[in-house]
Amino acid sequence: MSACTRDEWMTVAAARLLQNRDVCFVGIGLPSAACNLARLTHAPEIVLIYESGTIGTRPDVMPLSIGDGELAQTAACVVPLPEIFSYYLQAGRVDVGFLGAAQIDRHGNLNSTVIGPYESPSTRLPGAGGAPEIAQHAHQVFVMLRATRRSFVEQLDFCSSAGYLDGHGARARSGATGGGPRAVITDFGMLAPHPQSEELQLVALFDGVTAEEARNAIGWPLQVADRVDSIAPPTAHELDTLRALHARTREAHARPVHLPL
Amino acid sequence: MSACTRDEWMTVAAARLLQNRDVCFVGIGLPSAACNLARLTHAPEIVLIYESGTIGTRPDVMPLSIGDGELAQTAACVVPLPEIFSYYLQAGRVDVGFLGAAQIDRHGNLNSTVIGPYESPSTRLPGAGGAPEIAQHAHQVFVMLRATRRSFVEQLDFCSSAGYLDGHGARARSGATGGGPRAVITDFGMLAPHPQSEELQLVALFDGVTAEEARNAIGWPLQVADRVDSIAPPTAHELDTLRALHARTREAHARPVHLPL
Amino acid sequence: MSAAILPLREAIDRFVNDGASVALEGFTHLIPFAAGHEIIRQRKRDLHLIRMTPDLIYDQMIGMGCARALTFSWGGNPGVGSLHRLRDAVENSWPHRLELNEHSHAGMAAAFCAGAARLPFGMLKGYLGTDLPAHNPNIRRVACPFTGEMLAAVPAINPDVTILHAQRADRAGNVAIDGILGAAREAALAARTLIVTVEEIVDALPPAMNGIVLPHWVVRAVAHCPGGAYPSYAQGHYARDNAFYRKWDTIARDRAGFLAWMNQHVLDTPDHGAFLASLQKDAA
Amino acid sequence: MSAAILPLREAIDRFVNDGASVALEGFTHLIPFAAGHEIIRQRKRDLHLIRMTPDLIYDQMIGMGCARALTFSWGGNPGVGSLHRLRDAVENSWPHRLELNEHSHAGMAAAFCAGAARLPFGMLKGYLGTDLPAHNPNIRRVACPFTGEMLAAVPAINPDVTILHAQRADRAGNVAIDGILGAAREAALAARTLIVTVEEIVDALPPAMNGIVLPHWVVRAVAHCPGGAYPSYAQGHYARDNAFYRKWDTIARDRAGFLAWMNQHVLDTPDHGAFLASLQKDAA
Repeated sequence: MSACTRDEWMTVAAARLLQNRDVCFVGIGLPSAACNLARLTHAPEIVLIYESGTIGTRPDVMPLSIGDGELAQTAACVVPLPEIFSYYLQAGRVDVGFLGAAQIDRHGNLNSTVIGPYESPSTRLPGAGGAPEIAQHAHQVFVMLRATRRSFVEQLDFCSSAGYLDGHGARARSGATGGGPRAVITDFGMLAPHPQSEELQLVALFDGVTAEEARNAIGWPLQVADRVDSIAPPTAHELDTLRALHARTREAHARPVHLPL
Repeated sequence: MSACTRDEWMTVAAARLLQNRDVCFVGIGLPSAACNLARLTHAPEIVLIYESGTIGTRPDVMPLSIGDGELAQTAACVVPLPEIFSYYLQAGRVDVGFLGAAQIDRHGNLNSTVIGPYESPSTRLPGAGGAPEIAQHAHQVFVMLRATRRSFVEQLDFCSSAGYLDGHGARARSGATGGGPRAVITDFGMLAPHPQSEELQLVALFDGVTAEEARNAIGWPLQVADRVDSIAPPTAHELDTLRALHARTREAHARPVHLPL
Repeated sequence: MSAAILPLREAIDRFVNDGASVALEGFTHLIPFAAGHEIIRQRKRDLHLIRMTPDLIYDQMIGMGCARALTFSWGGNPGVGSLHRLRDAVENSWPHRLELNEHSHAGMAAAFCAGAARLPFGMLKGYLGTDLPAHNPNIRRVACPFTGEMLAAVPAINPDVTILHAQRADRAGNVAIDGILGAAREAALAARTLIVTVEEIVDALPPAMNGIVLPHWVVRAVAHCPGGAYPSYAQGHYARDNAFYRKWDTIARDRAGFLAWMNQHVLDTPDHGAFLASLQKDAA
Repeated sequence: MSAAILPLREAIDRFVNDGASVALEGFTHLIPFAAGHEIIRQRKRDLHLIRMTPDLIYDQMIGMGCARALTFSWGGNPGVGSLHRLRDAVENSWPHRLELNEHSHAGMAAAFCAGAARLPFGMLKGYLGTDLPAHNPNIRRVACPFTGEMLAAVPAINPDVTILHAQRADRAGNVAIDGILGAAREAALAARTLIVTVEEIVDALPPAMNGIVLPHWVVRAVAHCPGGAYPSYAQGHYARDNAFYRKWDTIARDRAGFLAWMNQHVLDTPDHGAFLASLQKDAA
């Protein structure tokens, strides 16, 4: 296997978590790459839903936005966005929701809204978008986020979407129907909630990465699971497929648009 | 003008109430005939909506049901029924709603549910269908109903849809957004609500019909407006158009359906 | 979970249990007659039938003793008059008592939408000034938390089984519907189990970017059933048999005539193809 | 009331008043850029801007001082990063203070649906465990009158003016839309006044029995505006200019560069045709 980037490894690790019969609510960026990689490798029947209203889409190149024309053209159907959120997501029809964020805490709660106080933020982030309800309803949530002490924090500046709240069953007691963040895929490996405390702990490392590196990247004292798996490097097939997808995507996004005059 | 039936005269009288720019929520039977007659004569731009979800339909023959294929084929668009009721009717986008009933009272309240007590009716009628909300939201309601003392009654057995409730502004106080029954077209002429009491009073008679005949057909002491108009008989053009529509409709509804075997 | 393509008999046998709540939806268009007849043939009992417009199919199922309760909003023979079997059940408890849960169309549409969205209730501006709420404890009121305005509320409808008829499905079980929908899509998405009968099973659905498609993974079973909506219709395949709807008024008017017709055409035919053939023989 | 076919300049001048609430909808697809630019050219002020995803067009309108408030649910440059002008307004009140009314997508969709249905509020299972309700008094709770379950409630959104871009209209003003819709239809039907810019005005719309059509009598004005969604896109006409979306990140990063670009391409061009020509000249 040729050397791969950590982003590629994250993408491959996330893709491997997906199963052929999953219905996935896909976000832009790494999640979109992971879902489409899964579809192009071991999960050809996976159903991808983008919040723009495209159901069962099979894009040849990745969208830059959540609603590129490619998604509509290759979809089984395109429905109004309110239906996606009410008749599909809220109705419990989504197996896997992918989320990113600017900050995550030890219970998998996410911030994508502000750094600093809400009323006078030092950094105004894009906001929650579809995340609060994806986090609430998807049967399981996978979070993809590169680890730094600024992103894996003791205390969120703002809770945009709920993970396990304060842990120890708080989420289930809140009435949330979905299962919460079952995996956090990051650039050293993977965290998952402890079955009782629901605190994220180290459960897997990329082959060759140490627990020390992981601990250094996390802003709280990281617990390590009794068993820590090793995540095999991307296979040549995975990497070739992913790189070809990226290459097609770069080429397509650079293609000049004919201005209608 | 050749002799016409009272049903034809009712249909023509109702059609004349419609204007070219009206948006009409159409029912089956006499209302459907009246709306399509208006469209084929003086109101070619009238927008007809059937509750099945067909908007701007221009049927060549009248439907037997509220959702015959003819309505869909000739519609500007076909939308799900929940949208018709929420985004169009409830949203206040319907100018005229047509209703029939088994019973009407002096304030234009209608019964299409039961004769006798609800729990053990002597006659179970089809029920309210779209009527309660048509009655509540349409800017004005036209009722078409042949007059007998069994249909124009002192006391409804059941109120399926509201007219002016107890009158004297009760309807407006109830929060209903639509204007209520502005005209009751029947087989001797027309009733309309008194501006203050909102009791239905005789406002027009078919040419040649007496107020006496009207009073005899009504189950409450019928008040007569200060001015009673005379409704001109159908013109030859109106009658020819209506009869041709009925003839086309009879022919189409008798046409054998090819059973797909 | 992809849809299974099954014979109709097997789909009804496996998924429609005695006592279940069952919605055969389709508003005038695409009424699943074949499925209703199969339910009658299999002598299912104590069903809670749900449909905005019971139409002939529920008149038949009620008259044949399949139903214990009916949730509905308009129970007539469209453009013709009464449903005599429904009336006989309500007025005379024949063949037995029928419990009614009666709404307006708008109320029932709101209830199906809530069901599809897995909300516990739907709301509308409706029922104002009517006697329906006095006779249906499932019509209540809710206050807007911003304006205080009172709205009508109805509980969500989530049928155990919804059955639709559609023009076509592909081999994976994606279902495409064209024409008048009524609340069929909401009834489908509100169901615990969704069965669809179709005119055709095709290799690929026609392109329809914003068309009505039920994706295969919300469909439990698809049954190939040409003519499955007759005497209702399937836009693009065959027209509504309006003459039959008129004729039904006579057939269903008395109990004996009704039972004779049902025996001859439904109970004594093995499937929908034979039902259609028996009607054709009658007509010849 | 049929739709008037008007020049875009006249439609904006007549129907978009200073202080109005205005929703330019279209989710990634069919974003009405031409209409937004015309609002900037006419120096409309104190607008309450409403959009699920503000996108570049609201970044431009906010940066040019048109907005007093923003109702939204995701304010980034999709796949690229920040909207720098939106950030500058929130973080530094440049060019002036911007009031935020912030939702999730699901909440805003529910609010548009309620608006289209003229219900006072929409409801959803949402916002659970988040800090959004603490900062937005327009997120409250309502109890199910049947089960007691608590749901999130949001007030209906009814913009004074909604502006959409669509592929085509006929001469009566019926509008047909193909492809990704977002909440555009609900935003359109929720509006007091609806304006639509279109790629083409045609004699007859293509047949689309269950397609997305806004009937002419819900549309106030139609403006013929080819390329009116660029750099967003119109399915079947032209693709999204993803390269431009990336480039915007640089253009909008600092105030001076932003103003220079807006002056050159928007304020100094008389209309959308000239805007597109000026970009093409730039690229050549």
